[in-house]
Amino acid sequence: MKKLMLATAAAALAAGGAMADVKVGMITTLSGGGASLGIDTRDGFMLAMEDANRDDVEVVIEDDQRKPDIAVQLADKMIQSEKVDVLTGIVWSNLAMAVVPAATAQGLFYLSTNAAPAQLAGKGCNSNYFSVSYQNDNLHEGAGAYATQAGFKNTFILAPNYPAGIDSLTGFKRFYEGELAGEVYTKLGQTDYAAEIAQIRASGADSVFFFLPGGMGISFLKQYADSGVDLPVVGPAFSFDQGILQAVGEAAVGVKNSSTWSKDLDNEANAAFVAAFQQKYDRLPSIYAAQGYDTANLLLSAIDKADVNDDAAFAAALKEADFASVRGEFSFAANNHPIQNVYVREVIKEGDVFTNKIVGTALEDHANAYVDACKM
Amino acid sequence: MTETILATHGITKSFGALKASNDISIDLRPGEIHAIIGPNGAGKSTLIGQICGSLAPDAGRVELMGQDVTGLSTDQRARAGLGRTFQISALAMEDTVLENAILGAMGASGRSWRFWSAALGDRSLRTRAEAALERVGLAESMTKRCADLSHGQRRQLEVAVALTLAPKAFVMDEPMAGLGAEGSKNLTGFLDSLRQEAPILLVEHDMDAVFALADRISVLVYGEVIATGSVDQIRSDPRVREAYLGESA
Amino acid sequence: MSTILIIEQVLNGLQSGVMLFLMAAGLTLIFGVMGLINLAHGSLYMVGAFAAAAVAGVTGSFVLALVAALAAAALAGAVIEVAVIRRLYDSDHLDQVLATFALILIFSEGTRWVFGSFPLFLDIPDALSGPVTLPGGIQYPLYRLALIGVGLLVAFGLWLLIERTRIGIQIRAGENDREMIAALGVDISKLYTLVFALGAALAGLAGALVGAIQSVQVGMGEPVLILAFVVIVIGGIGSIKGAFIGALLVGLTDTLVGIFLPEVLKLFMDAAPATSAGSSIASMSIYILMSLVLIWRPSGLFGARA
Amino acid sequence: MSRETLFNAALLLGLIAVPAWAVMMDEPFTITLATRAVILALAAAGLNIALGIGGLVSLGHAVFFGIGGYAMGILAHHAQSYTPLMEWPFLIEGTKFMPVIWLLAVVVSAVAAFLIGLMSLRTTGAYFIMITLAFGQMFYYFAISWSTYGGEDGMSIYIRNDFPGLNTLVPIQFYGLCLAILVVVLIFTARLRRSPFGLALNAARQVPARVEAVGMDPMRLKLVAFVISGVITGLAGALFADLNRFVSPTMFSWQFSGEIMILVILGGVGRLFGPVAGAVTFVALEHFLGGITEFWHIFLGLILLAVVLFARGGITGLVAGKEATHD
Repeated sequence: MKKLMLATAAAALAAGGAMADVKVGMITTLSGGGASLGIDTRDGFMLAMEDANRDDVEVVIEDDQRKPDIAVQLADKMIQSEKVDVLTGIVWSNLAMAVVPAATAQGLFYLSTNAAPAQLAGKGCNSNYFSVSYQNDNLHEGAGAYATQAGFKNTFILAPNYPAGIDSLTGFKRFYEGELAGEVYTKLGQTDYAAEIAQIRASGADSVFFFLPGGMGISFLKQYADSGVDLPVVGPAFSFDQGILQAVGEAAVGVKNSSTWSKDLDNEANAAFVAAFQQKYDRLPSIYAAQGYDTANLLLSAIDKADVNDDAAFAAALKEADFASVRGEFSFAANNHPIQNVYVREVIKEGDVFTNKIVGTALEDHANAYVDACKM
Repeated sequence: MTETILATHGITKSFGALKASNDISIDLRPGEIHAIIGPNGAGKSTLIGQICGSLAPDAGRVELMGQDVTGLSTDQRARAGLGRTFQISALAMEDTVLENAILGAMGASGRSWRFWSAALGDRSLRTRAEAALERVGLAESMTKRCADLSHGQRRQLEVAVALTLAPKAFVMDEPMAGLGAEGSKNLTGFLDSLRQEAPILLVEHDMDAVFALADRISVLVYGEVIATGSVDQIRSDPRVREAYLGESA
Repeated sequence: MSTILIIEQVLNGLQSGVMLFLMAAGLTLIFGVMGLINLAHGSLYMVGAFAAAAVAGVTGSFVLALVAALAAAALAGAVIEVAVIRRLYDSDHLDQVLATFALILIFSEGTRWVFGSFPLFLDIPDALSGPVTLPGGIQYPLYRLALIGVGLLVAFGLWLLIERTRIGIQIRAGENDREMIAALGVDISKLYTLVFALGAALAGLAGALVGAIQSVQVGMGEPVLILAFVVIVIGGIGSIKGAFIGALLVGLTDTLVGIFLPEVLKLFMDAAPATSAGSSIASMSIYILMSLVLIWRPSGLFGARA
Repeated sequence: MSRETLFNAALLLGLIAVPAWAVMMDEPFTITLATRAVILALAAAGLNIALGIGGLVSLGHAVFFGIGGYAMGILAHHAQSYTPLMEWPFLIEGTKFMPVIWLLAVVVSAVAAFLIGLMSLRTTGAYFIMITLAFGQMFYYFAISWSTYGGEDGMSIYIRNDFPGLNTLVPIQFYGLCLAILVVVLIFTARLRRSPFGLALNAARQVPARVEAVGMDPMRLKLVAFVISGVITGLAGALFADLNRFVSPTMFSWQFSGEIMILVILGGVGRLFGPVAGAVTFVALEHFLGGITEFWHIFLGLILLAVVLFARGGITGLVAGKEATHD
C-alpha cells in the first residue's frame, strides 16, 4: 500500500524531471563460515559503485551470518525501515529462497549476485527478480557438456545430499551422454572422502565429476590427489575459486572446471575489472566478485534508463542488460536468467599463486532448462 | 500373618565378591520398635535400600502388610505405606519447611498431577502437613527455608515428612545422627510415642536411644543377622559381645 | 563389492576412528579428572590446524608445523584453563556448557579476525604423499596409514602415561577423589592445568594431522567436537579405554554404513531413492548407534558411574 | 513488591511500550525485532520449565523448535500449492489457519518430547546433555535430507498464515498475538511453579530420593515437565516460522539449542521472567553489536563468559538480587 503511494509520488516527481534516489540493500555473508564469498560479493559490487561515483544511489550492507532467519530479518529491516528499492547480495540458495519470494511479492526488485535456485527460475519466476550470475544448474550443465566433449564414457559423480547437490547431478546428467560408473550423495559438511575415493577406485570409472562447495571441495581434492587415483576430474567453478585454490594447492593443478567467468577472459571490461580489483583490494578477484561487479553495473545501467518506482519500466530497463559485462556477451532469457557462455578452465600455477585459465567453451549462449516453465 | 507389618525373607545381595546381605530375615510387628544395629560396614544401608526399594535383592523377598513388594519401585512402596527417613537429610533445601511437608502430603494423597492450583492453597494438603509439623515441634518455623534450619530442625523435618504419609510402617535410618544429647532425648521421647501409630524399623548408632526404645534388636555383622532378641538378650549374647568388643565367647 | 574395497573401507573407518580418538581422549580425560564438559575442545583442534598451517606456510616444514600445533594448542589450553575453566570446576554442567560455548564464539571469530575468512593451506609432507600398495594389492594412501600409526602410538603412549607414571597415578587418583589427592600434597591446580593442556595438545595434534588432508578453516572444529562427544558418551565418559573403543566404533560405523547401506537398499528399491534414502539414514547412523548404546547402558560401554 | 517483581513489571511494560512507540514513529522494523525477541523468549520459557524447575539440561530443544517450524511449513506449503498433505487412508489438506498449525505443532512436539524424554531420562548429568544433543543432530540430518520439504533449502511461505480477526501481515498485530501467547505461557508457568506438580518437580531436581520416598516417581515428573517444555518450545517454533515466513533445518541445529539455552541462562535460570530478559538482551546485542562490528560474536562470547563467571543468576539475578522465587 505504502509502496504504491510512494510510487505515485515519485512518478509525479519524475514527471517534473527529477529522478528519485535509489536505495539498494545488500544482504550477504560477512561473518562465520562462508564469509569469504560474501566479502568478495560485496567488494566486487562496491568497486563498481565507487567507480561510478554517483550520489543518487545509496547502498546499505548487512551481514546475514549465513542464517536464513537472520537474512529474513534483515530483509524485513531493509524493506520496513530502510525502505530500499532493490535487494541483492545473497550467496546461498536456501537464504535466497527465504528472502526473494517475499521481497518480490512486496514489489521490490531482487538482483541475484549468486544464488539462483530452480524454483525461482521456473514456476516461481517473477518479473522483479533477475539473476545476474547464472541459473544454479548452468555450471553443472557446462561440466556435463565438457565431459561429453572430452569423450568421457564412464563418469563417477558425487555431490552432498541436499537440494543443490541433487540439482547439480541432475544438471550434469542433462548434458552428459556417457554412462555413470557411480552416483553418490555424501553428507553435507562431510570432511573425509576416503570412503568415496575408494568407491571411485573400485568402480572402474574413467573420470570424476564432483560438486562439493566450500571446505568440502578442499578436503576432497587434497585427499583425491593423495589417493593415487589418477582419473581426470571435472567440477563446477565453486571448488576452484580464487580464495579456495590457495588452500587446495598443488592438488588442484590440472583439474578442469566449468565457469561463466575467468580472470583471463579476454574483454575490455574484464581487464579493467581485474586490474581495479587487484589494485583496490590487493588480491585476485573471484567469480563472486565478478558477479557482484556485474550486478552493480547492470543496476546502474537500469537506473539511467528508468525510474525504480515504475516497476514495469525498471524491469524492462534491467532486462535490456545494457552494460559491459565482465563475462563478455550477456543477455537475459525470458525468465530473467542470463544467456551466456559456459567456459572450461584449467587450474594452473602462476608464480606462487594458483589460478585458472580458460581452455575451451563448454556451452555457447546457454540459457537454462526452466525458461518454458516460467509464466511471467 | 497380620502379626507382621513388614518382613524380609532371606534377602541376599552381593557386590562382586562381597556379600552385603546374606539371607536376612527380619520382621516388624505392630506397635514395636525393632532396632537394627551393627558395626560400620555391616550392611545396614544395603538392607534399608532393599527394604525401601532403591536396591533389588539378588534373592529373597520383602513383604509389607503381607503383600510381596519386592518387585515394586521405591515410590510404589511409599504409596503402599512405607515411610522412611534418611541418614543424611534429604530435603529440598531451597524450599520452605511447609513446602517440604506438603510434598509428603502430596505423595500420599496422589495429588502431584495438578498443574494450576497452588499447592499451598490446598486445604487438605496443608492441614495434613501442618499437623505433622506441629507434632515434631516445627510449627513456628513453617515459613523458614530448609537451608536456614539448624541441623536438629532438619532431623525433625525428616521425621515430619515421613509422618505426613501416615505410613503403615516407618523405616528410620539413623534419625539421631548428629543430634546433641538434648536433641536425642527429645527425639527418643517422640519416637517412643510414635510406635503405637505405626511400628518403626530403626537403624541407629546411638546405643542409649536404642536401648531406651527398642522392643527387639537385631544385630547385623558382615551382612548376616547374628542375633535377634530383647534388649537384655542382646546385651548378654556372647556373639554380640564378640562382634562389638572382640571378646571371644 | 570386492574384498579389496571392503578392506580399504575398514582401513578408512579405522583411520577416522583413531583421529577421533585423539579428540575424544582429551575430552574424556578432562571430564574424568575435572568433571568438566568442554565444548571448546573443537576450538583447540582448530587452533592446532591453524598454527600448523601458519608455520608450514612460513617454514615449509611439516615437522615444525606439528610441533607448532602441539605447542599452540597446549598453550591455548593452559591459558583458558587458568583464565576461565578453573573457575568452572565447582559449577554445574549448565555453567560449563555455556562458558565453553562462549569460548567457541570467541575462538572462532578471533581466528577469523587474525587469519581472515579464507581457508588456509596445509599439505601433507612429500615423504608421506601418494599411495602405497599393501599386501593383497590394495592401494592405500601412505599418509592415512601414517595417521593410523600415529593414532595407535598416541593411544599406547597415553596408556603408558596413565598406568605407568607418577602423573598417571595422580590423574587416576584425581578421578576418584579430588580432596584426597589434594590432601596428599599434590598441587591440584597445577595438575589440572597440565591435564587440560595435555588434552588440548592432543586436540591440536589431531587438528594439524587431519588439517593436512582436509580444509583448514574457521568452524572446522565443531563437527569433530560433536563426533568426539558421541564417542565418549558411547565409550563411557571418563574412560580412556571407552574413548578408544568408542572412537573405532564411530569411525567404522560412519564410514561403512555410508558406503554399504545405499548398496543394500538398492537390493530392495530403485537406485535413485536408495542412494538418497541410504545416505540420509547413514548421516544419522552414529546418533542412532549412540542412542541404542545409551538405552542399553545409560552410562556408556565403560562408564564408571551408574 | 520485591525487586524481581518490579523488574518483571518493567520488562513487560517495555514489551508493550517499545512497539507502541515504534508504531507511532513508523518504525516497523523495531516491531519485527520485538516480535523476534518475544518468540525467542517463548522458546526459552519452554526450556526454562525443563531446565529451571526440573534441572534437565537439554541441549536438544531445537528439536521441538524445528518441529513447530516444520508443522507450520508443511501445512502452509500444502495449502499454498493446493496439494493435499495425504490422500490415504483419509484426505488431509494443508492449511493456513494458525490455530490448526499450532495444534499440530503442539501435538507433534508433545509426542517427540515424550519419546525423546523416555529414552534420555534413563541417563543423567553429562550423558543427558549429550543424548539430547544427539537427538537434535538426528532431526537435523533428517531435515536436511528430507527433499519433499526442501531439504537444506527449507521452505518459503509467501504470505503469513491467518488468525481469525487479525491481519497478521500488519507487524503490530502479529506482535500482539505473539505477546499474548507469551503472557499466557508465563501466567501458566507462574501457576505451575506454585502448583503441586511444580513443587514436586522442583523437589525432584533437588532431592530425587526424597520425592521417591514420599511416593512420587521423579522420572515421571521429569518426563511430564520435558513434554510441557517441548510443547511450549514447539509452539514458539511455529510462530518463529511465521515471523520469517520460512523454515529450514537450521531450526534443528545444535547451535540453536545452544542459543535457547543461552537465553535462559543470560536471563536467569528458573526465574519466571528470565527467558524474557535473556531474549530481549540477546536480540538487542545481536542488533547493536552486529551493527558495530563483523566480529560481534567475540563480544557476545565475552559477555556470556562474564555472565557465567560473575553474574550467577543472569540478568534477573544482577538486577533483582539473589533468589526471590518465594514470597
